[in-house]
Amino acid sequence: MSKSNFTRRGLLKTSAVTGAGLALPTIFTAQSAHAFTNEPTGGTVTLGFNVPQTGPYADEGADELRAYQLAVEHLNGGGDGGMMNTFSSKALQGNGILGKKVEFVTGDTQTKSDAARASAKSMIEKDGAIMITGGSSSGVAVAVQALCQEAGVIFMAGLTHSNDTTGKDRKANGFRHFFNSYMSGAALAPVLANAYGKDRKAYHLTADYNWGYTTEEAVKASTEAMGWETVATVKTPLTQTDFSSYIAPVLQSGADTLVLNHYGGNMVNSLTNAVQFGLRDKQVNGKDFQIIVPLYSRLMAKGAGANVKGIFGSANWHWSLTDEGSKAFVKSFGTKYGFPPSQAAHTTYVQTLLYADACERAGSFAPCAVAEALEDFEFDGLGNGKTLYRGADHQCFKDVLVVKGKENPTSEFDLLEIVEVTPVEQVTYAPDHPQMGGAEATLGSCNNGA
Amino acid sequence: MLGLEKKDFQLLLVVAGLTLLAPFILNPFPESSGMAQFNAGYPDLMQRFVIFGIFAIGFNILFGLTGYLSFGHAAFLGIGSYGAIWMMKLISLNVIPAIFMAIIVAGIFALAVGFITLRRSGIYFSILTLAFAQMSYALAYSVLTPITGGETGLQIKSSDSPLFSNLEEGEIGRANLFGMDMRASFELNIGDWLFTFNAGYYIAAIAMLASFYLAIRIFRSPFGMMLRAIKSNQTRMSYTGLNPRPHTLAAFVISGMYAGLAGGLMVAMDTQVGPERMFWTASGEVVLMTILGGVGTLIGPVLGAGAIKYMENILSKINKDVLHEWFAFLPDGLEDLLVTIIYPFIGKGWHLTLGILFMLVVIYLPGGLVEGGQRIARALRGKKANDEDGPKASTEPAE
Amino acid sequence: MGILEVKDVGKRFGGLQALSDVNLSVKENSVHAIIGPNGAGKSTLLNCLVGKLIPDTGSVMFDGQSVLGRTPHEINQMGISRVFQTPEIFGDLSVMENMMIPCFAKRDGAFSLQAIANMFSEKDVVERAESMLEDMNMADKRHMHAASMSRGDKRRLEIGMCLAQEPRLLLLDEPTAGMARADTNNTIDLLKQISDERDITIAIIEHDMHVVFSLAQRITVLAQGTPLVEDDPENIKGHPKVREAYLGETA
Amino acid sequence: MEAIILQILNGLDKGSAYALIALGLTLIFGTLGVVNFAHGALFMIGAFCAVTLSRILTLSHTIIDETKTDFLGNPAKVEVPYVHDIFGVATGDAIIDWAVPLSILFAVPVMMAVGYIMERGLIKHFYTRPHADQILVTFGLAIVLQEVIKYFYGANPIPTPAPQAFTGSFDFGAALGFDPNLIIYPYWRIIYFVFAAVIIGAVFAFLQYTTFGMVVRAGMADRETVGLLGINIDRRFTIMFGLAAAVAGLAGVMYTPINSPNYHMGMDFLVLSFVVVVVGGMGSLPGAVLAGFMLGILESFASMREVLAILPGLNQIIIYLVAILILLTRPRGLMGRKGVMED
Repeated sequence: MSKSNFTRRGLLKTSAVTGAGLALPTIFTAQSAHAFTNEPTGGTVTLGFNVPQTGPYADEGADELRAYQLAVEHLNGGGDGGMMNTFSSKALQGNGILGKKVEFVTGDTQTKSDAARASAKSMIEKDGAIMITGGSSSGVAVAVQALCQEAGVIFMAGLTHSNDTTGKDRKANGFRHFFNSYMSGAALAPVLANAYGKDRKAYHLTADYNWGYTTEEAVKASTEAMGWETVATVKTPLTQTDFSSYIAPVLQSGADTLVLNHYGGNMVNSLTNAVQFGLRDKQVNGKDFQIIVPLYSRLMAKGAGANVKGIFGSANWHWSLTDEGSKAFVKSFGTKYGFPPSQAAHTTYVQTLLYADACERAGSFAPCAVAEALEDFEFDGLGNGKTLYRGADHQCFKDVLVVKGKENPTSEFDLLEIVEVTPVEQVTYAPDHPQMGGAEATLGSCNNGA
Repeated sequence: MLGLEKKDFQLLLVVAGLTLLAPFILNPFPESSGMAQFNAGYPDLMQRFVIFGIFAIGFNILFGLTGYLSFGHAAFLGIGSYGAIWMMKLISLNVIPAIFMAIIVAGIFALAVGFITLRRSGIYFSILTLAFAQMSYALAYSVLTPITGGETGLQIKSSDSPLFSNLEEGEIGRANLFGMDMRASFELNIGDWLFTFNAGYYIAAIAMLASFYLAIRIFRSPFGMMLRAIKSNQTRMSYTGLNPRPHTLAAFVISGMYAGLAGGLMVAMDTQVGPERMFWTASGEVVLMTILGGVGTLIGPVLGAGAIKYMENILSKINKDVLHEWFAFLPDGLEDLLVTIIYPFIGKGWHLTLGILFMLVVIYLPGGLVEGGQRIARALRGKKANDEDGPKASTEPAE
Repeated sequence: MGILEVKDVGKRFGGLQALSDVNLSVKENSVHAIIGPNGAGKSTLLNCLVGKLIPDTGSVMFDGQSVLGRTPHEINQMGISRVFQTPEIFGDLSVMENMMIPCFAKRDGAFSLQAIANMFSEKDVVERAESMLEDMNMADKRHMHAASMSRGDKRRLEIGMCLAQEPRLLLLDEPTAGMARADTNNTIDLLKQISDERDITIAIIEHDMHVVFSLAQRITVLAQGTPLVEDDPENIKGHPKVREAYLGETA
Repeated sequence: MEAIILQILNGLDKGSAYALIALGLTLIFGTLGVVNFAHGALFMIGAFCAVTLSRILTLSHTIIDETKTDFLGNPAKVEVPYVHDIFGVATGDAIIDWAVPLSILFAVPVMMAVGYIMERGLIKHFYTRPHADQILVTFGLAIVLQEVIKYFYGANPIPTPAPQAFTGSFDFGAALGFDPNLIIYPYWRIIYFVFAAVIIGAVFAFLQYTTFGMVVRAGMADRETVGLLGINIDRRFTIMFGLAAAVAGLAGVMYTPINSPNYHMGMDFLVLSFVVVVVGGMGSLPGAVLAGFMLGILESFASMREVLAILPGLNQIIIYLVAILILLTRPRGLMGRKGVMED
């Protein structure tokens, strides 16, 4: 049997009393040997990658995991270094984090908050993970973020787009690089007004849960500010697979634009159904009927196939970006895996680097020190241009992409094209914005745990 | 002893021993060995073992004794959880009132659902319970968001200040038992082994032992006999002047309260509730646990719950790198081959292993894991199955 | 005035008039047989008495109280026990448990929360069940799995279970159907013994004339859903109407 | 008015999907007495027959196109399907375009084989086992089947469009004299409905008018007696299982253009189709079909925004609510027989 250093306990062993017999029992409390939860004491540090490996988002989870592995490789000095070369902060040396080799454990969130928390807890309790990251839905992100807050570890959110994650459910130990519903609305509205005019009647179909609500609210608010009228908003069950009965009445309502506040399988099916009904060939109020998908992901675009052609939406990042950081990332990811990374991969890669960098700058793994290093940290070179990790709500502020389904894709990965890069100023909001939980939302105080 | 027959008392002792010594039993491998991956003795998983054990024991009181297959039992667990977390948010962070609240809320809901669904039997009953559970799930996920938190569920926040608590401004309340944090742990380091004794686990374990004891009493009591009589022959039951429905309803409510207890404990151990706890797959899971372990047996459901939770939490965490480490001592070609063969069954493929396990157990061990254990024991004793065992096994629930 | 009074009972299934104008009076502590050819409505009548069916017309009074609209277990609690054509016992339970259940039903009633609380005090019930098993000569079989017994033993157990409730009226639906001669005679002896030793009224539906004439003190003949005659056994034997009904059927 | 006509159309369409799956489930339950939780998986495998065929048709070899570059700046590899080489580009594209209808021919033998293997290899041994065992073993099988599909095809939905000729929608409104664009319905969904009606009709006719069907119906009513008549009912039941698998598979093939297939689509349909079967009455074929259409139509009406404005969330629970109401008023569903799966 080969030796494994996978667990914290393995690390503990090195400092444990050697020789036979019963060691003295130790009780871990805040006052005892460890200053914070899972303080690494050996030569390695363990990160916990908690991604969906089963269930409908398994492919997205697999892509996140690829990016994590790449990030770990780069942090440990392997590969071509990727974005470490373009990152504005030069604290990372390629010798792990604070001189400790980076190791990782993986878990399956199943895109269920219970399972995600169980998996995160096992990483914290069993494997001694010092940071948890990943996830592919806001329900999971909020649940795991709350857990990390309680346990006293840092949570670097993966793909989560709901306002709540850094809005009403924000936590001092949690950080989000991904953009959110508000930003999608703010970025999309001007582009839509430009492309389709200011006199449009919109019909919203909204997934009937938190993310759907925040997205509908954001898109509605920003398009109405441009002069659009919202004809109707209809909630659709999460478990719906056939959306025909929601789409068929759209034309009767007199609307000329359909907004699909759906994600994942819901979006693939609703968009496919909408195109099937021939909505896009219709003329209403003398205008061509249009469909909008506020949040795009490449896997969704792949699932919907040719139906996405020409349809506007927003994205956090896309591999066709030409800044140095993005190019470096696409190159090392593409070289290793043979295809370009998705935005989920990008955000998880960046989150890992940002965490490592914050540890280096703080000179400590202590969650509060890391959090302080991340708060109001300004950086560049990780794609999306100049970025701010805002201290007030732990949300990243950066340029947002407005994308469109490509008319003539050259490969199964080349499905979207960037229409506009919306500058960060346009998507910035106040930390106490009503859509973000208002004045009541608070981070609480950071928790070192133990 | 304790009103139990000798055999049952021995069983209770064995279960108590296993439960209390679980931190040792579940951590058999040294920390630095590759096998440490299979250790399950960390607080969260140990808590889940006993909590789902309670859930399955309760389910078995209904299904194992009366034969009524509820396909919506997770709803009671979920509703119990919601009750418990609201109790913690509003009244007290002490787990005792929260757990009681969970049991009461689940009991009331079970009474209402049981009153309606028990008008039908067989698959019609199953579908009715499924319908209630799915409605609870769908509504909790969507229109009841103000009460349930919707998709993101409910957690205790820094803005929550329960009536009986002295939290500082901005402090996030934690579940406790008269001041003892559920997450407090005592760690024992012996050589290369490390054992964790967690306060929350022991509270849950005591709850499970109490539940298990109560289940034995119910199984062996005349009430349990009545329930088995319902399963055996409802016609004779009615023509003996007994009304089957309230008996079944009582079993249904007891079973729902067990689920509520499990839900309350889940919140006590980990202060978070999400609606997918009530989804039909969660209800299906407890059916699978019970059948996998052995329907109508006392210990079976606990074993089944343990087996499924172990796979979900341990198997799913083994990734390709871990496999490569295990087989690193082999020549490269052989190592890769082994990894390629095993990889589809672990990590993201753990569902596949689960499915295969179900099929194997049902095909070869219709009595579940308990039957497997009995066969092994019999083989060890070198005795052949004598005729007496046959009918007896179904007359008296085996241990 | 008998213990069981059936007045003008009629029951229709779709186009079939199963029972019409059935009048029947069963005297207390007697053995009353109801005979008739197949399809005469014997079982329908029985089902109307125990609450399984509700007659369209007429009334069924037991000891001065109407049984109509009551559920089987309520009627049973009034004091009517039923033995089925194929023995209905709790096959998955042991013989002793089978016997304990009616003892519980007798002690605690149809259902009450009190009964669940009482479940911890079962001593008196156990004693009673044991003595019933003694009475039925089944004490040695007490640990047997009920389903594994012979048909005769099942029948005996079922009758014992009914008697354990101390019913005032025992209804038997072809109790010897499908039995070997020896078992039939045993059953006849058992029923004779019961009727002699206990304060009990027995109503029996039977095909087998040997059984009927060995036991019955009064006989009602049913044909095409209507009672033809009600009389003492010796008068029934040669009654022309009865002959006609039976011969008509066999021809 | 237009809204109601439209939702009836939607309901018929949804209902035909439910009815087709429920019909297969009922065939298996009625003939073999087996509760088949793997039936959803058969539907899913059918859909993946279409995916597989379109993958076969688009099997390609790569050529390096020096004029283009890929995302890393290397010369681009262009995939050329073999059918282009064999039939030329135009015919080749037409064949690929027609992959879904062609899959019907492909799916029938595949599904029959899958059904045959399932019945002989597994289900056969469970005829006399309790329903709980049947549910568990078929559920285990369903998990295994869907994980195998996931292993080969991934978790993401795979777009499988209908032929170009069937895209777009038919304007019922204009045909009926309403304003145009008010009642439109996609051609493929109309085809799906007609297809479902034909299949359902064919199954009924087969059972009603062929000797084989009569024996099977007799077997459904009283298996022992038919066995006593010296008829080898087992062999017929195997064929019935294959037939039910084929019905489920065809339903899956035809469904692929409506929703992109994914590995868990079977599970998504499974619970609903069980509700349909039970509401229709266990073991009743007409009941299953009737309940399928009824629930489809009610679900469509519940999704109208006028209805949701009055009863928010009704669309979330409508099917279950109706199921509860029906089962409470009609103990054995719409057309169930007494004593079937009541204990």
